[in-house]
Amino acid sequence: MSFGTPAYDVAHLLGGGVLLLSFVLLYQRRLDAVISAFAVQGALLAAAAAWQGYIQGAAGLYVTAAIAFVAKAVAIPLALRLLLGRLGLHRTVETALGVGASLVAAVALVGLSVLVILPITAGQAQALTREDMALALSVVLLGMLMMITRRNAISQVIGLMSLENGLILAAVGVTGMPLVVELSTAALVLMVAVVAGVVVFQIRDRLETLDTSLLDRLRGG
Amino acid sequence: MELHLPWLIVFLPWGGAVVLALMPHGDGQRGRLPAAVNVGVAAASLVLALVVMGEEFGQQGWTRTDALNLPFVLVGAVIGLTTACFSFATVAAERFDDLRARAYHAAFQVFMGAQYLALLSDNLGVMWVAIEIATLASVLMVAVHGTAAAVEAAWKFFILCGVGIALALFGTILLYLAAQPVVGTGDPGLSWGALVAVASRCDPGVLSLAFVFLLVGYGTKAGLAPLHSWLPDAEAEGPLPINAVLSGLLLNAALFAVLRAKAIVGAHPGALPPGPLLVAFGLLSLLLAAFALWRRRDARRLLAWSSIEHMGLATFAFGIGGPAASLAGLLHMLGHSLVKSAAFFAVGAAAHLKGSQKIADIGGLATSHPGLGWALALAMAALAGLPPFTLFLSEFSMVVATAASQPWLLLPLGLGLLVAGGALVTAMQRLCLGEPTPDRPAEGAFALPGGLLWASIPTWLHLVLAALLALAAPAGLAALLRDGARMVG
Amino acid sequence: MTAVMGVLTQAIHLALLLVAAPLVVGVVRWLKARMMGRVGASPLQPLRDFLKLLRKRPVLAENASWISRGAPYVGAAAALAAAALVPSFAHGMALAGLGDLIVIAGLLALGRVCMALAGLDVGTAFGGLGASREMSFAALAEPALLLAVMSFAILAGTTGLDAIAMTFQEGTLGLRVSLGLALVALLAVAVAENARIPVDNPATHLELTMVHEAMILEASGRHLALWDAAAAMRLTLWFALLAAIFFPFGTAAPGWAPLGWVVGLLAWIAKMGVLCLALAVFESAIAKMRVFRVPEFLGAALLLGLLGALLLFVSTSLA
Amino acid sequence: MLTALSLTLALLVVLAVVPVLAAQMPAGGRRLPVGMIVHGGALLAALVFAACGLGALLGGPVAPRPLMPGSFAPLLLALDGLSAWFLMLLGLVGACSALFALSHANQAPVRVLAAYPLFLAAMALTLLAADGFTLLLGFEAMSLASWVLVAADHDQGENRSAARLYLVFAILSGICLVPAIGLLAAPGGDVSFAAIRAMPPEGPRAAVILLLVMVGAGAKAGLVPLHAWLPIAYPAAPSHVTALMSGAMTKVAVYLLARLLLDLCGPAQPIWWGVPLLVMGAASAVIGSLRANVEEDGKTLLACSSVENVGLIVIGLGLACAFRGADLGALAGLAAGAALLHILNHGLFKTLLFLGMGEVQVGAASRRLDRLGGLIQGMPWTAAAMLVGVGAAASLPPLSGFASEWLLLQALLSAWRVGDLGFQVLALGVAALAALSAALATAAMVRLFGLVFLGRPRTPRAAGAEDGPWPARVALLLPAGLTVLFGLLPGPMLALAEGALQRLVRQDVTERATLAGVVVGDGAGAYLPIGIAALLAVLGAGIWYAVRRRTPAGVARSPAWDGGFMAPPQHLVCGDPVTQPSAAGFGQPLRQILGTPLLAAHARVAMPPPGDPAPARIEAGFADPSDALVLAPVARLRDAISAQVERLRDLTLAQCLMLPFGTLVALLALIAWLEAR
Repeated sequence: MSFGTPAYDVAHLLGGGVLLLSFVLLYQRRLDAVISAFAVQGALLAAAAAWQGYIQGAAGLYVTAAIAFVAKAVAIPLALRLLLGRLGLHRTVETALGVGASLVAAVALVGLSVLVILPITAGQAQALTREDMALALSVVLLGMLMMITRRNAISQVIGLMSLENGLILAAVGVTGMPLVVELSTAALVLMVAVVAGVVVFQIRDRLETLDTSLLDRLRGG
Repeated sequence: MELHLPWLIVFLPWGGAVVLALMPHGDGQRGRLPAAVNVGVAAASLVLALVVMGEEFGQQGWTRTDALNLPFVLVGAVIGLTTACFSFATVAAERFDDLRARAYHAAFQVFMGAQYLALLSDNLGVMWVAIEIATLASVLMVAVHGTAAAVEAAWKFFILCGVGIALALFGTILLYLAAQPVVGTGDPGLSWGALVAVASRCDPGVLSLAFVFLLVGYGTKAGLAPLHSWLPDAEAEGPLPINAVLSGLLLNAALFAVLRAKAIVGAHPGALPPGPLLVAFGLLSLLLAAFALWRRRDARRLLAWSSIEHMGLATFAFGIGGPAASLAGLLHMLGHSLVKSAAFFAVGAAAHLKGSQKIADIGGLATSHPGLGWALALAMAALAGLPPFTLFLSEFSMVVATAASQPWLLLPLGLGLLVAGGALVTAMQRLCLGEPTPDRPAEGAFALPGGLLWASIPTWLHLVLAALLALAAPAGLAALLRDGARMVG
Repeated sequence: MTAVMGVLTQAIHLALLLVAAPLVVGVVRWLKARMMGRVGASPLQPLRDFLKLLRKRPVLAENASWISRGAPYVGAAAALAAAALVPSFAHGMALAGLGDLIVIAGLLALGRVCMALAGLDVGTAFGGLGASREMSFAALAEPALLLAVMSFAILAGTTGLDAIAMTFQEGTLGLRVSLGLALVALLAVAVAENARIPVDNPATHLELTMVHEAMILEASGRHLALWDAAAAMRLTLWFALLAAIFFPFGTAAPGWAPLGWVVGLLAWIAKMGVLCLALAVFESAIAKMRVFRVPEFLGAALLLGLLGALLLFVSTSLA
Repeated sequence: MLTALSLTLALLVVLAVVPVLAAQMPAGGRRLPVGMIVHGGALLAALVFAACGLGALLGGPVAPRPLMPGSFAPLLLALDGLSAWFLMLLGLVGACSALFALSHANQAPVRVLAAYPLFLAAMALTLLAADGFTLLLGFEAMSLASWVLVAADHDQGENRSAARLYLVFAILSGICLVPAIGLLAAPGGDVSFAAIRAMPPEGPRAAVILLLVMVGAGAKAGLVPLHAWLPIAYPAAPSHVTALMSGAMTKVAVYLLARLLLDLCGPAQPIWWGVPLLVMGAASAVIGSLRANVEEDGKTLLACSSVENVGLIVIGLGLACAFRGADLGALAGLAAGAALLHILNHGLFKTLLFLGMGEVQVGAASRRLDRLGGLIQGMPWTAAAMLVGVGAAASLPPLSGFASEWLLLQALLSAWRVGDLGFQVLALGVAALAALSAALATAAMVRLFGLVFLGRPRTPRAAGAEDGPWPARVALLLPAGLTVLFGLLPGPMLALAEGALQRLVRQDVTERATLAGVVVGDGAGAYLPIGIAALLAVLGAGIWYAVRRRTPAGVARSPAWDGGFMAPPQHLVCGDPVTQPSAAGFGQPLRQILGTPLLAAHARVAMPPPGDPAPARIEAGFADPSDALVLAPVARLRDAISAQVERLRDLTLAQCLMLPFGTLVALLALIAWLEAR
């Protein structure tokens, strides 16, 4: 599998799409748009997993793809929208860092991940894997960047889940990775728990807004 | 998946968790039954751990028993049992409603099972899953009171450890990527035993990258500075008994994962040497915590910062490397678990008695409750590195090993130890000596026959164990830990 | 034979001391009086005082303890013991082996402590004041003394007084700046130790300036007699010490030497006379200084001693 | 012998558990004579220590043997000459302390009863250790146990701060000594003394070890400028413990200095190794003895005197180092012998003094000099024993203190033989300071005895004081007797220290130590205390006989003359206390002369207005330089850094996330950079 073959091209395309949507996530200011972009990223991730399942002939990856699609592209975005509606939040996200600056930082991070991954995987036979890992690392770093630059709890959760999309992208991209299904399920459980945590804690009505700066009152002694 | 003996240690608590989640938790007297079941399950786990100690070591499917993990399993089981006993005596004072009580007990046993699994797993993926489950269970325990502060602490814990755990998964994938060309696809690519064996033939670059992710990922969970932000908040909230397992077991499990990674990466001479990184993280944690300790006003936060300090010390020892320093690191982890949980028992009991966990509100404990107060004083002296406890032995050995290989590192190490020791004994004197502050006991705390003995006996037991481990460890256990140290490298 | 001669020399020396001690005090007083244009009491007056005091029953304060009664004896014994170790007319006394300069200083300290304790025993203001000042001045005098001893020890290779005196008598060392400095230091120490002007005035009972007298204000009868005798013995001892080290001429060699003894005796009497005169002239010419000038005085002595030893190091390292 | 000693250690540990268990028992346990059991056992153990020490000194060293074979640290125990010398001292001091405690401390709280035998055991373990780990295990356990004892009366704030400072300094000691052991250790990490001796350190490594040991052991020994804790911690502990701390514990610290610097670092160290020891020793001697003249609490005064004496001992060790470096073996033996002898002598007379002060505290309910006075009437035994101790501490012949100081001064007078001009000048200064401190100590001891035992009682409690029961009297008379005995027999004691000297300087002293006394050099000086004592006795008896023959017997009693002062009013039974010399007043000349430059002393006389019959009062104070120059800046620096670190607490969640993110990016950049290279 090398450059120019359809297998590679499609995988590359899907991985690139996931990364692109990370940029979109960083760029978006409005919460509902962020949720939509996240849903699309989930769908693309599912497609990437399915395609990898097809070219590697690994049936387990289809399960991963299905889980990713159902949870990331449908269920979680829906739940978040529902939450958004119930709380009647103002839909704009306050950012700690300007969008322009975030995007510049994001490009730098992608550059870093390429600089890191490509030389050290030089021994790896498969160009696709190397490419995939670079993309996955970029998605991971951008997810973290998003968590840092956003003040809002929901966008932080989305950042974390987008980060986790990067992980699944990496896991499915490595040939013959065992336990992918289990790992992705476990990761999913974590995410669901996070979301559930947000929901529960919102319903408890402890806090007026989702601005996590209010969550920084715990200074302790 | 074949069910091996180690899995029993994991599934026994998990089964217990299911039972506890389903059991009705009434108020008052009836509420004691689940707590007693909790103790029973913990005791059974200890018995099982002893049985496993007697079995032949080796890999069994996804699990393995070896010289490295069995001491941790054993100490974990002991601390699990003492914590369950302490919880038995104090759970009434936590004033849980039925749902929260179920959640608390179930989460405790889920946590215990998960940390056993994290220690016993051979498969790095399984280990990751186990640590994640342990994280979720501990988050639940931290948040179980549902107060604003608890939720906030749990949220911070969640987010920071969520990121950490994600990075650790990335590192695990990278490890597989490195091993895959050598061992082929499938399970062996994630098996620690297989990876250690072939590490020298793997791609060093990928191994280095994997180690960075594993270190930052699991290091977050182990509370290494600068990844430690969640730890003091999480320790300060939640029911009092859980501190013992959070500090004593969760941090160990995470650092243990780092050790497994170090053993793999360290086996390849061309990979990024893990030593300097660990030394840097260790010293940073030590120094940061040492100075932060001087500003503490909350007893639980104080002990949490001290956990950061001690995890830093253990990490430093592993970073120095070699059999002597690694043995020191292992002993430090074990000793820290025992002593820190002892200190948390005493502080927890004091917080119940005085109705506050502020240092200023807990004064003169040695006068008002001598058994408890002097145990706390000794435990904190032990944390400050005074003999005859394990931490003294481990700090001595790590300093000697450092002097042999990197003498100039003695300067920051000594500075950190001095500053931290000074802060700990200062706080210890405030807590234990002087005029006692008035008691404002929480209703239901230590209402059982025996009263405070439920807290002081576990505390003293841990102290005695820590002293015996240092000075009179049976030759078998000593040999086991020496083997373990050689595995870490 | 030498042992017998040693014992004999020692016995003569002791007898000599017992005769000389009251005379030295008396002569100094008489000389001072003459210089001030007074007739002055006979030089034998101290001896008469001593005998008179002995005949009086001591009066002790009600709360005085056995310290008041025992200290005079110990103090006098210490002074006499120290004096017995300082050679006078001949070398090779039986106790010369005991006569280490540091030991002599220790015996002097023992006498001083006895007197200070006696001064404190009744709990009067003056006794405490005197004891406090005495001990403080001694604290400064002692290092000066030790530094002087160091110079001697380096030059003579020993701290044994008899051996030092013998070495210096041989005259092979020549004149040394260090010795001159040590002499000045030792003189200052001697003045302080013996409570003479300018450190203390042995003739005054003026409260604000007393040191030595303040401590024995409560003593009377035989106790006072013993204190006075000890003071006289100490003065004699210091004269003999200075004579033995700095004017070692004429002292008889060890062993049986009747002629040498006579010469030594005459020489010693001459030396003592000169020293008495020198002290009388000095005391007549100078006023007592304020109490808190004394540290400066003794500090200067200390520095001179230091300088002397230092110069010695330089000269030994150059040699 | 090691078996007996191990069993004794075990006995002490068991004794520590007894009071704890007895306290748990309901009424039945309260009736147990716990104090008797603990102190009786401690007495027994101390006697075993003394006997074993003496046995090993006479019978030769005992080879190392592991106490815990198979565990992580084998705990090697051995008994060579050096250990035995200190063990004998520990036994003697411990026996006196236990005897005193049998009379006075049986009702002590559980914490004191439990910590006391552990303290004893830890000191013995330190002395018996034959490897670095056991050495420090014992040393730090000793610190921890004695911390409990210092904190015994922790309801008083000043005791708490004393205990805290004490423990912090103990940690400092540990943190300096553990790396020192680490640097000493043989390449394989073997810390046994035999392995270290086989491969002594050299060059800069040895210099670092010197520095670390000086700070580590010096902090425990109370060497200036690390002595801040000592004058406040000693008075905080019960008297029998203070005696043990001053008599034995500071010596254990000196043992570490001697063991690590002179024995384990090997004889091939340069001359300048002695310099830091000399400087710190001289500074301690002067500061300690000067402070002893201005302190107004009896135990604090004695604590300061301990600083002085440890300083003198360290001067001896420093000289031994320097002489050894200059290949002057005989002189090195002289200096080390002086140090060893002073260790023993000071240990005993200081024990005596602290126990006597404890007796005073029991009898007169105060330790403040200004609240005592005239105790010689009510406490004749104590006063007599204390007089011996005071005499020895004031280094008066023929008591023990003088013997060892004489040796030390002889060594100092010979220091010029080292040849290096710089060292000669230093030794000259040190000699002057040593003499100064000896004289200052004399003044301090006169002040102590005079104000406490002589004069009139200053409070009614002091007027009613009485001697303690017999065991306590024996506890005072035993060290007093030994002080006299060792004073008379420095020669045989030095010969007994042969084994220790062999370890320290590989030198013999036998030919110079005779039954009659000590001779240094080739007749360069001799001290024959028996002769001096006999001379004093004969002359004293002669004078007594001569005087008594000519004078009327007995004395007449009358009110004190007191320069004609008016008699005190009737209602003041003890006389007017303010007309007696006060503690501040007695120390005033020295405070003004030396205290002003060295201790930043200040004094102000508060004069009442004319016509007011109130007495004038002197208000005096001083500040130890170590507080202003060492402790305060360190505390300020620590607080400044903590304040910076504390700013991390104000981070928001996003900023907290930034930390791992930044770490990760930095590490990735590192990897990228490494790959690119």
